[in-house]
Amino acid sequence: MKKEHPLFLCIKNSYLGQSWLVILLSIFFGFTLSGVQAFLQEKIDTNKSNQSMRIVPTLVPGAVTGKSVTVGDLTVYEALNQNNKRAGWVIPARGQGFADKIEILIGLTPDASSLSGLSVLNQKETPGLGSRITESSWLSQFIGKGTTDSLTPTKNPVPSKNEIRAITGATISSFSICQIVNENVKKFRAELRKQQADP
Amino acid sequence: MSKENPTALERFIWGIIPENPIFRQVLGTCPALAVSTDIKAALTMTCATAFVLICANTIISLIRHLLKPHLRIVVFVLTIASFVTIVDYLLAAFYYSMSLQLGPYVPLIIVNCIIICRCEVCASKQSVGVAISDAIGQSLGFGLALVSMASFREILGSGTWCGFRIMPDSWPNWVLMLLPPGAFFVFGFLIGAVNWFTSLKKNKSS
Amino acid sequence: MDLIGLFLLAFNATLINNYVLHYFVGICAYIGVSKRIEMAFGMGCAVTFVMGVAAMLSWSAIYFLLQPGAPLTSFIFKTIHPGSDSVVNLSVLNSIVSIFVIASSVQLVEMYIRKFFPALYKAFGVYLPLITTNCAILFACIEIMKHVGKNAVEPWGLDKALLLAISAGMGFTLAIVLMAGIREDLENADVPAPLQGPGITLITAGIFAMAFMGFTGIDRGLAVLFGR
Amino acid sequence: MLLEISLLAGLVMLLLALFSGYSLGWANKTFHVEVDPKIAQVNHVLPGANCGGCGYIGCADYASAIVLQGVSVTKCPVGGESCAKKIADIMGVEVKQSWPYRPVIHCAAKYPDRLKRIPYAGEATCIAANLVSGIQGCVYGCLGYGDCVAVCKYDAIHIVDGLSVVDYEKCIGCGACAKICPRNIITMVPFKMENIVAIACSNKDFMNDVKSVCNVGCIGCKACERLSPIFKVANNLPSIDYNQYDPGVSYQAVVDKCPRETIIYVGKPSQKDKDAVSKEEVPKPVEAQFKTTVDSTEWRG
Repeated sequence: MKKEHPLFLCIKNSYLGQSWLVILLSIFFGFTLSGVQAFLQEKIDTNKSNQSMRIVPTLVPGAVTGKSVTVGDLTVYEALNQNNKRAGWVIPARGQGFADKIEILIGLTPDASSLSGLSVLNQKETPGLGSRITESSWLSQFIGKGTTDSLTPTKNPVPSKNEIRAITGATISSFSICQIVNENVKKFRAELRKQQADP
Repeated sequence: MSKENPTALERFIWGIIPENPIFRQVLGTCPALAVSTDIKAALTMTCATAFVLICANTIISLIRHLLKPHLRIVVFVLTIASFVTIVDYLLAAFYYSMSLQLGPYVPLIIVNCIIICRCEVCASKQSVGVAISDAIGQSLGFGLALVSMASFREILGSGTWCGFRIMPDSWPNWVLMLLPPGAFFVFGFLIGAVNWFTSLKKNKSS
Repeated sequence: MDLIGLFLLAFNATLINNYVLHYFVGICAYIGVSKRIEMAFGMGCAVTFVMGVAAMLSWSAIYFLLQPGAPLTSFIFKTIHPGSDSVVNLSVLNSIVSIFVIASSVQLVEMYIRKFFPALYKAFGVYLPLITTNCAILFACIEIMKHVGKNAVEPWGLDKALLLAISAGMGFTLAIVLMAGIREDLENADVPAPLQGPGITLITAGIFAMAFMGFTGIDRGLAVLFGR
Repeated sequence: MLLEISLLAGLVMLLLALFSGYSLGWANKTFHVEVDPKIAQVNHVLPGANCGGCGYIGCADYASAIVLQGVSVTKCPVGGESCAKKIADIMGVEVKQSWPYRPVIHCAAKYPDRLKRIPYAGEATCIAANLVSGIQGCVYGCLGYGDCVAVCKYDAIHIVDGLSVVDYEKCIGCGACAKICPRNIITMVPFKMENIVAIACSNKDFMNDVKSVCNVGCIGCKACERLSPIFKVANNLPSIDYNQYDPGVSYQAVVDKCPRETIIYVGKPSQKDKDAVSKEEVPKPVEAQFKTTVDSTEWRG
């Protein structure tokens, strides 16, 4: 074997020399992955954002598109009807459910006096019981409820003005949904009042 | 394996039933239990694993002469991880709702024992052709096992199969099947059934 | 450092969302190793230790290098490209870096134990490389990955990441030791032939999972109890 | 923009690879444990079935035992002659004459010989019956529930009238029965001849204690020890040192002297025995009466 340059020898059988394949591979994969990321990243971001953007118009009657706007320190969506006038608000909200976090979108009338729609983005409640909170039949109860006083789940089938019929076997899930709605609506109304007081 | 080094076709056949990675070798059980709540999720996971397994096997068998024994595992892990990230991004870009549902189990393919096992047993020793056929056989076996488990759990749990209503409406959904205990029970009984079936065949043949 | 939050997190990872019985990760080791209690306990401690090391390393790697706008990478980016304000996002390398860290830390731990604790190494040496392919560790790193960085939902500090890893490891050890105890008695029981080995273990694990499902909802009660 | 990002990604990966490569290399150096290369060679030669026939956990364990503790190279039943020879070449040691290892049952008491038996209605396996104290008078002897029969893959051991009997024609000496027996009364013994002498009892009590529990148990009278040096009596039970067993000498004298006839010949039946038995008609095969715990007479339900 021809006499190799000592520096090259000391690198070759030093620690790094043995793992030249690992170094080469990791650089090569670093490049390919950043290429993949550059190629696919904005597609994923659009997927993420328009997932909730698609639902926003459905929560407010007469709304066609949604626009993300900040009220006070909350980033909310403003639902606009055909001629771009405000048809209502849609607030993203998160809270602790029975098994894990629950993410919901709350639709409100323009003056935030009553609820106009509710939809659950993602949840990990017990399938078959807690997961029935995503059914529109249960969520439609919230439409039209006032936002001045807080909503409470009840057992009796005929709920009164600000009561919601809880799902049998999933009282904690229904209770947590009501709790999330109450907290976030109260926070949003305070922000809205502050913004309207000094536009 | 019983013989010294089986040919490509034998490895392909063995991958599906006789050496089925999940039921016979009990490897790669983590995703099998977690993702088999419904058929669509099972199929997506199978395609993802198949893609990763085939690409990783080809790359490893291409560079098998350069491998050093003590750094072998790190090289396997690197190639598998990069292919899994590619699959993860592809899934998030083109099938976003499924990517949400599978959640953390797509990156978990990296530590799926099947892939590392196939790389070590087959790809780092055989030529490319044998490695690819072995990979396809194993992923078909993986898919078969996953779909069989998912169909059990979905039919019993939510009365539908791949979305189509199978059970009559009067069927009370057996919610346990969708929950973790159901996964364990279905998997345990299926392994029992496969063992019983193979021992039956062995008695008949011997 | 709200201790209650940390305690709830630990309680949650150990009992309620137990890694083996709720998230199904680490089943390969769970079926393979749980023959005898000492072996299972040894394996559990090894997994917990490696999980702790891996969680710390991967948290710092992600926090300083890979999260969008990470301090170190944006510093390098600024030096190369002064004046550009674009956010540097390398989160694509999350998985690779985590598994790289896990593989090398398992290799280091194996060499360390082989050198200084030969008896321990002889007891479960064969299972140490198996830990690299143990899904529980990478699952913990993925869980941490989700909670690191500024735009993460509720960013975790190093303390929470380490606590999650350790408590998940303890949950794993608890599950595997319980199963080992049962399996030692199963030898005396008359298990039908096809169910021997993995079959009966999985069915017992199913019953365990049902028992552990009883814990769901306790952390809500505890949170209310502590006035959260 | 793409170029910078991929450059940065490559840089980060390079940084990581360098760091872990360096630390692994350094750890490899400092934590290096010198392993005898011979172990790998011997392990390579062994069949690798990890059957445990050599008495070690697996082939790797047996290989390190050979190299480190100098254990005899002929213990591998599956590898047999060729494998022992190859290991000897590696170790540079000459191969001692190796004999096949076969199991010997250290009990000769059938159901009628065992006294103080209680009706046992529990789990019909030896390992479970062994947990029940006082199931039969003798606490050392064979229980007769056939765990060894279940574990034997070569159908070479059967329960005859409550006592397990080895069929030396079919037995290959894998040692599974010796491992499974909960009372450890089956030991693997090197057979220097077709059939050799063996002690058919494992009762460690003395005189009347043995007689009160068994008709054929060894009472520890030490007659055999006086007659031949290979018998050694330890706490009332003789044991044979098979390495000194001399195939040339006939131990018929010891067999006749033993008052309880517990020293018997074991091994393949010689032609003389086969002729003696050939005239007897073969007993008709016994169908399994299903051992129900409830019999028709006294219904406890």
